[in-house]
Amino acid sequence: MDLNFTPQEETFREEVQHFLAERLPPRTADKVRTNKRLTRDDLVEWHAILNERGWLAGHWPVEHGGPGWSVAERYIFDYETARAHAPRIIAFGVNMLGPVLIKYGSEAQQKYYLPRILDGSDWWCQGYSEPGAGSDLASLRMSAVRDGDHYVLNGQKTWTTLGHYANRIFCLVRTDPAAAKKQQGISFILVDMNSPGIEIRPIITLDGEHEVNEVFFTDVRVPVENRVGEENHGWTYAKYLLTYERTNIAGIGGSVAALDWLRRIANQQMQDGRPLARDPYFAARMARVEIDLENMKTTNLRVLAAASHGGAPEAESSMLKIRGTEIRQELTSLTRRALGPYAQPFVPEALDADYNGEPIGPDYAAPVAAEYFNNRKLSIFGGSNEIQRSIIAKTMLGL
Amino acid sequence: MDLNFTPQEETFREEVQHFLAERLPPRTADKVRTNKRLTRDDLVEWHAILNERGWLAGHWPVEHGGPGWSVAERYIFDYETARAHAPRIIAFGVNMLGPVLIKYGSEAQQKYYLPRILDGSDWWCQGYSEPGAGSDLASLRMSAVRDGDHYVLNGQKTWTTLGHYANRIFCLVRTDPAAAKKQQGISFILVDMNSPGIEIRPIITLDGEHEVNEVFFTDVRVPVENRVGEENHGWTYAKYLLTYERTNIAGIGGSVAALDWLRRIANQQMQDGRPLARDPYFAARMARVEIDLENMKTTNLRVLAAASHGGAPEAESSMLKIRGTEIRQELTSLTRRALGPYAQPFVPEALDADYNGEPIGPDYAAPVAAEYFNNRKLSIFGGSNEIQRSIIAKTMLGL
Amino acid sequence: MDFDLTDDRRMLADTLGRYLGDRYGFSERTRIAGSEEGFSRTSWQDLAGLGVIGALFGEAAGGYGGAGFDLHTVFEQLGRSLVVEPFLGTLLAGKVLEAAGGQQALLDEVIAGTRLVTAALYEAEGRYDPLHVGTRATAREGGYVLTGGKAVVPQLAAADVILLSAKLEDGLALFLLPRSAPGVTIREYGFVEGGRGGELLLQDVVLDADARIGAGHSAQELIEHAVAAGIVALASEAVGIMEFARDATLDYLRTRTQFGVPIGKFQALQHRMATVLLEIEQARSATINAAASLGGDRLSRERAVSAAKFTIGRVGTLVAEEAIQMHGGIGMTWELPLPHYAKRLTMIDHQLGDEDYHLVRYIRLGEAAGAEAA
Amino acid sequence: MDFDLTDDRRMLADTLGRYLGDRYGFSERTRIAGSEEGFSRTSWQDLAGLGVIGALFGEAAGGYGGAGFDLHTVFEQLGRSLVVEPFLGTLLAGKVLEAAGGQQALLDEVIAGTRLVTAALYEAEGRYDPLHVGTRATAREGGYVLTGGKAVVPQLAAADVILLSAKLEDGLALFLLPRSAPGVTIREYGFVEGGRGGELLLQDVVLDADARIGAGHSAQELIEHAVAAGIVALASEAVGIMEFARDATLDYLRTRTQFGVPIGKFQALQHRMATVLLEIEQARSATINAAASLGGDRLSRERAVSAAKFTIGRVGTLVAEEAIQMHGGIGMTWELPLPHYAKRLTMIDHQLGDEDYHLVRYIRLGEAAGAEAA
Repeated sequence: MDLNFTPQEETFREEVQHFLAERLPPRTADKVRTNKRLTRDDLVEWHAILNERGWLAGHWPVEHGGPGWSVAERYIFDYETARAHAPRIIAFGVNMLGPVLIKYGSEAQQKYYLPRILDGSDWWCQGYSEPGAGSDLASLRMSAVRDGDHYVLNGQKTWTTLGHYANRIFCLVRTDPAAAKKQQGISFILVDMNSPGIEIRPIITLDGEHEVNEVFFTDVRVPVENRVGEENHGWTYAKYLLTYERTNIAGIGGSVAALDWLRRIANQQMQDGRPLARDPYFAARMARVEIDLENMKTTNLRVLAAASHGGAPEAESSMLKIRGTEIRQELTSLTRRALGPYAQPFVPEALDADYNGEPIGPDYAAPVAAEYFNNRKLSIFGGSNEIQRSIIAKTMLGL
Repeated sequence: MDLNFTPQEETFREEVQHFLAERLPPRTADKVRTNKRLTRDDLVEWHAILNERGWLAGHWPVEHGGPGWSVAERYIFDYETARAHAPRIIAFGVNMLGPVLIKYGSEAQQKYYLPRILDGSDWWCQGYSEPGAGSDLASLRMSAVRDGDHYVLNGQKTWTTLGHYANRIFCLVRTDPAAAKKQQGISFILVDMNSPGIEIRPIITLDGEHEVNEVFFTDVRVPVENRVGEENHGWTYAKYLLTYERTNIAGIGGSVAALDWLRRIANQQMQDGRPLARDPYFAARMARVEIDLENMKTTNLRVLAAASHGGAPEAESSMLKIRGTEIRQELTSLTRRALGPYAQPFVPEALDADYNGEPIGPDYAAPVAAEYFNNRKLSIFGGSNEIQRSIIAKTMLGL
Repeated sequence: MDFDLTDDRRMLADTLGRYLGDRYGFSERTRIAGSEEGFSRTSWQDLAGLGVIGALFGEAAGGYGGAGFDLHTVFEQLGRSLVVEPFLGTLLAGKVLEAAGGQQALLDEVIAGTRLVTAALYEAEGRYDPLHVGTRATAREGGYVLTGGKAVVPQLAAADVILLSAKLEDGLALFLLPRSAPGVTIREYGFVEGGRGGELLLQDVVLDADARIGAGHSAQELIEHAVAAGIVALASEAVGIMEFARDATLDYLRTRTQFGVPIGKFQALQHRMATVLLEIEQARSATINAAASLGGDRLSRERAVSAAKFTIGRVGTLVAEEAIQMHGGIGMTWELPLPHYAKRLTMIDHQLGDEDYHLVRYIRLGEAAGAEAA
Repeated sequence: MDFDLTDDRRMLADTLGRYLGDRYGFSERTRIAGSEEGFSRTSWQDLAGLGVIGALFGEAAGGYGGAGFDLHTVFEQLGRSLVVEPFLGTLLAGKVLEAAGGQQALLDEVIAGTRLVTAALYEAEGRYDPLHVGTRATAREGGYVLTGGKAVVPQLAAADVILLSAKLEDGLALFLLPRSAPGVTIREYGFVEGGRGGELLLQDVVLDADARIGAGHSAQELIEHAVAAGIVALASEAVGIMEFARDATLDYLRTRTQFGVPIGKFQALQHRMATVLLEIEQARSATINAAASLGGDRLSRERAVSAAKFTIGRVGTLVAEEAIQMHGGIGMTWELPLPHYAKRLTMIDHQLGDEDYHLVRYIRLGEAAGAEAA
């Protein structure tokens, strides 16, 4: 039993830190730190910098362009980049589609698509959820009817995160509506967003931002070779995708950075003639979440260690998802509380990094309330925390 | 909208207070206040005192010996008696069987049993739960087979509170095992505990006390005239009994007394050189439950007011049960916490009022931890809080 | 003991509810909340005409009500329709004017809806404490000079007259400030939940002697009294919002199907919803206690008011978060009314003192009560 | 990064687990816990023979381990079998002896199981603070005179030697007190969860000069260090108990049927159980953090230790209450093992500082760390 990283791992950590100091654009890091809006260009730039270093696809096999990291190295990389306020790597190509293609894609698909993910030629988005199929994903209804060498797609996808930045979408579609079980008869298909018949419409979220979209498909023709794997076996690939990438599901590094940010704010806000951070009640709220996060770091490492020994931690990664998002939500909630009356004023333009108006109240105030509301999504999207609790219970109870 | 009681009600309150000052045996009140053991004699004595004043059966109609109180007067009586540390009236005869006999009993049953409840000739206990039928009460299996003018009873009841003090038990029994629904085919029957074939065995609870029992029935013969109402309609009477007496389900008066007790202890316990009651964290715990209780007083009165106008507050009385027991459990939990290291020593003899050994630690310490463990029952017995939540949800959702 | 509204209040509730239902529907509300002024002068005139502003004040001050349950009746309806009209500033300033006396002409215009007032009682350094005042007033011949600033003042830019607190040499004092007075700077902005507010800056603002009001009273008491009324109002608004959120969520649980059944069939959601329902009843009770306390002695009143604001803060967060969570993705969208209710409910915790502030205040008042009793 | 036990520790866990499974089953445990001494001298001898006491101490002190993960390994097993043997007093006193030095003969006997020690570090007035010491020691020719009292000392009556703290004129000091010394009064009693403890009263107790130990060290540091080890032990015991409670509850949820299905099919219970499972993992992580910290610098160690005790207190209450609640009526009965585990789990929060005490301590240590860093 040893909680320390190995000397090699510590050397790697320094290497990552050094790289971040050198290459992470300070303007981007500052936006992340202060919760300002990131542009598509910010994300593309960071993507390219990582790719140049060969560190973009940490969990891809070396032969497909991965760096050959251990689980611990991936953890260190995720942790350090988040702490340094790097943007998250946009997951759809690198973390979601990539592994599916590597495991189930044809050689042609691998050769064509994987390099385009790495070099940024393709920005992928995810076509899973539908208006009637949220938690009950397998009840999806978008149809793909075979017509010669093509599928003809009709239906609607929703909650398509950053779909308005994407040129491609991977979709779950129903190829056999008569299948006995709803999990059968689903296929996994790659679609060019520029195909005729695709219409994308923004969904504005409660904080007034445009992050997610609806995507409508009307007689969209997709070549059959864009199907991944076998027809009607898409559910297998979809599940693989959902459970594959769990190194960073708890978002530890991001929460550590958010806690630092909160602490800074709580040290500046005054209450009762002393910094809010010294107020016993607020200090207790912060200490509770700090301790929970310290515990979570070790829980996360324990799960990773088990996984590297070949464990298959489905219930455990659901735990990481639940508590990881709860901690992050609690941190944004405390940051909102810390602001006091200044949570209420809202100047949307102040979320742009090049806004140069005088701030209302303290300069860190502008994005806080909106960020709190936006982060309510963490327990809803990516498999709601209710779904995760059911997975844990069913795994442990075996009922 | 007026939160005050009427002048008449306030006069009644004074009358109750005066009565309690005069007639509540101080030794008994002291036992209740300090959570010492009550004997059967203590309970019988208080029962007789109330009966003498005509205040024993607050919700019975005047013609059967009730005092003719309004809902507000019943609330005031329950509140003042609890605050004065009177023992709870043993519910089984007065609050449970009495109302059933008044509504569904034959004239002969009413004439014979009701006066015996009031004058203390009968101590009733409840034969509802069985080992396999807890929350799922309607799945009970104890059989009653007709044999001429008698039923022959076979089976087992459990969690029979104070059954070892009782001379009679009212039971739910299955008279038609072939009924289409499990709620059908149940009858409600009155049994003399001295009948041959009845065996009663103590269940020792986790605090080491004997309060509940198992009751075994082997070929127990009960005259048919001891059945209440119609054969196979017992479920209706049982449900009536469970929902009838709700004035005091939140146990407000008892919680107010428990809060006073907690506050006294927290003012005496020292932490960090000041009374625990001044410790910001403990003060916050106490204030939270105090505010919850203040709110609950008004919630309780609102439900009672609606009921007195003919409302049928099933979901509301489930709310009172849940939050009332949660508040009481939190209070005993805080009292346990307040004791610090002295929660651990346990001298069972010190729970007897006539124990005259020197106390271990502060003189109020002895019963505290055991009382905390014992009070875990509050959210389990009398319809678990899970069952109550389902009732609320189903009532409000109508699903 | 009577939990029914009087006939007058029931009529007020009905009238107000009907007006808001007809003229202040959700899309209209959205338009108004995002408009340049952040409220509607037409609606305000209508509401004044219906007697809604008057209901906040006693008959002696030219109103038709003014008791805790009058505020409760009005603000619960405002909450249900998520109204962004300038009621809070009007109430806070008006309650001071009513208690201080000597400003009947202004109050008449306020009640008639022809002049707008607001109250600037909080400062950036003071957080939630209205008695922490750094703004200074210096007496000089024939009047006062004020310098300082006030934070997050509701509907500041639209107010004709601003009631504010400042420190005189001999203690706290209250002043009426015309918005257009020289030396006054206003930085206005929208609120995250809709509606508008602003920062007030005073640089050597010269006021006449009669700008000072309530000189015969304790300014602390006037402020405390007005804030107590404000808390009853916010708590009642919160209860109205919670009831909307409850109904919307119950409805969604009944109608949204997943896995072939309405999601309200899922027991985990049922039990959490049962807790939400229970807590809303507790929040309503806390609000009733506070409303009833407004006429009572100071210590009972202030404890009831802090208990209510604490409860509303705690339960409000629960209700807002659970309602969004149970709605799932759709609960995150701008287009649905529910999340806007959730946002306002959350922001109520940021006005007039939050959950933690009032818990501490409740404890301190309790210690004071204990000391008094001893 | 390695979360596996070393082979030695795995062997220790296996040996101990096997012994307890064979010879310390629940009915045996019940007999022992309620016996006159509240533990079993036979078992104690057996456990010493298996090297379990030695595992608590380093090789320099004649033991076979002594690191945080050794304590973790031993006490987790003790928790699983709800062992009432005098390990806590032995650990606390032994850790002081180990660090103070100069008491090897006594330590050898302790490790061999032939002499029993306990630690009397807390006083009634000090609640959970071991540095609040009212007991006074006065130096006099050739020795000391001690007067005062110690509260809730584990296995006090059975201990041959009692380690205790007292205030000398120039600060805190530690002494070894033979139980049978004149002037010593012991009031012993059972614990609510089984096992025994006692109150220690000292009236002009005369001790030789060599009764004082660790004079070359800071008594505060010795105490803090021993209590840190004690907290790792209690947290590990708690984790063992939680795992028992988890397994028992999962088993009950799988097998108890109501409404025609196992109650584990009810989603409300499933989701609560998922939270319980998650929290147990967090409690285990907190314990691992604390165990790893024992070798580190003071501030990190004490923060990790307080974080662990806070977590164990919070999660322990949750696990105890939920396990009983999910068992329903049967969970309230003496006859079932589960509630006894729940009682011990609850009482662990009352030893060496509870949840609130350690949360405050964690905050203060954090402020100290911040001040140090600044």
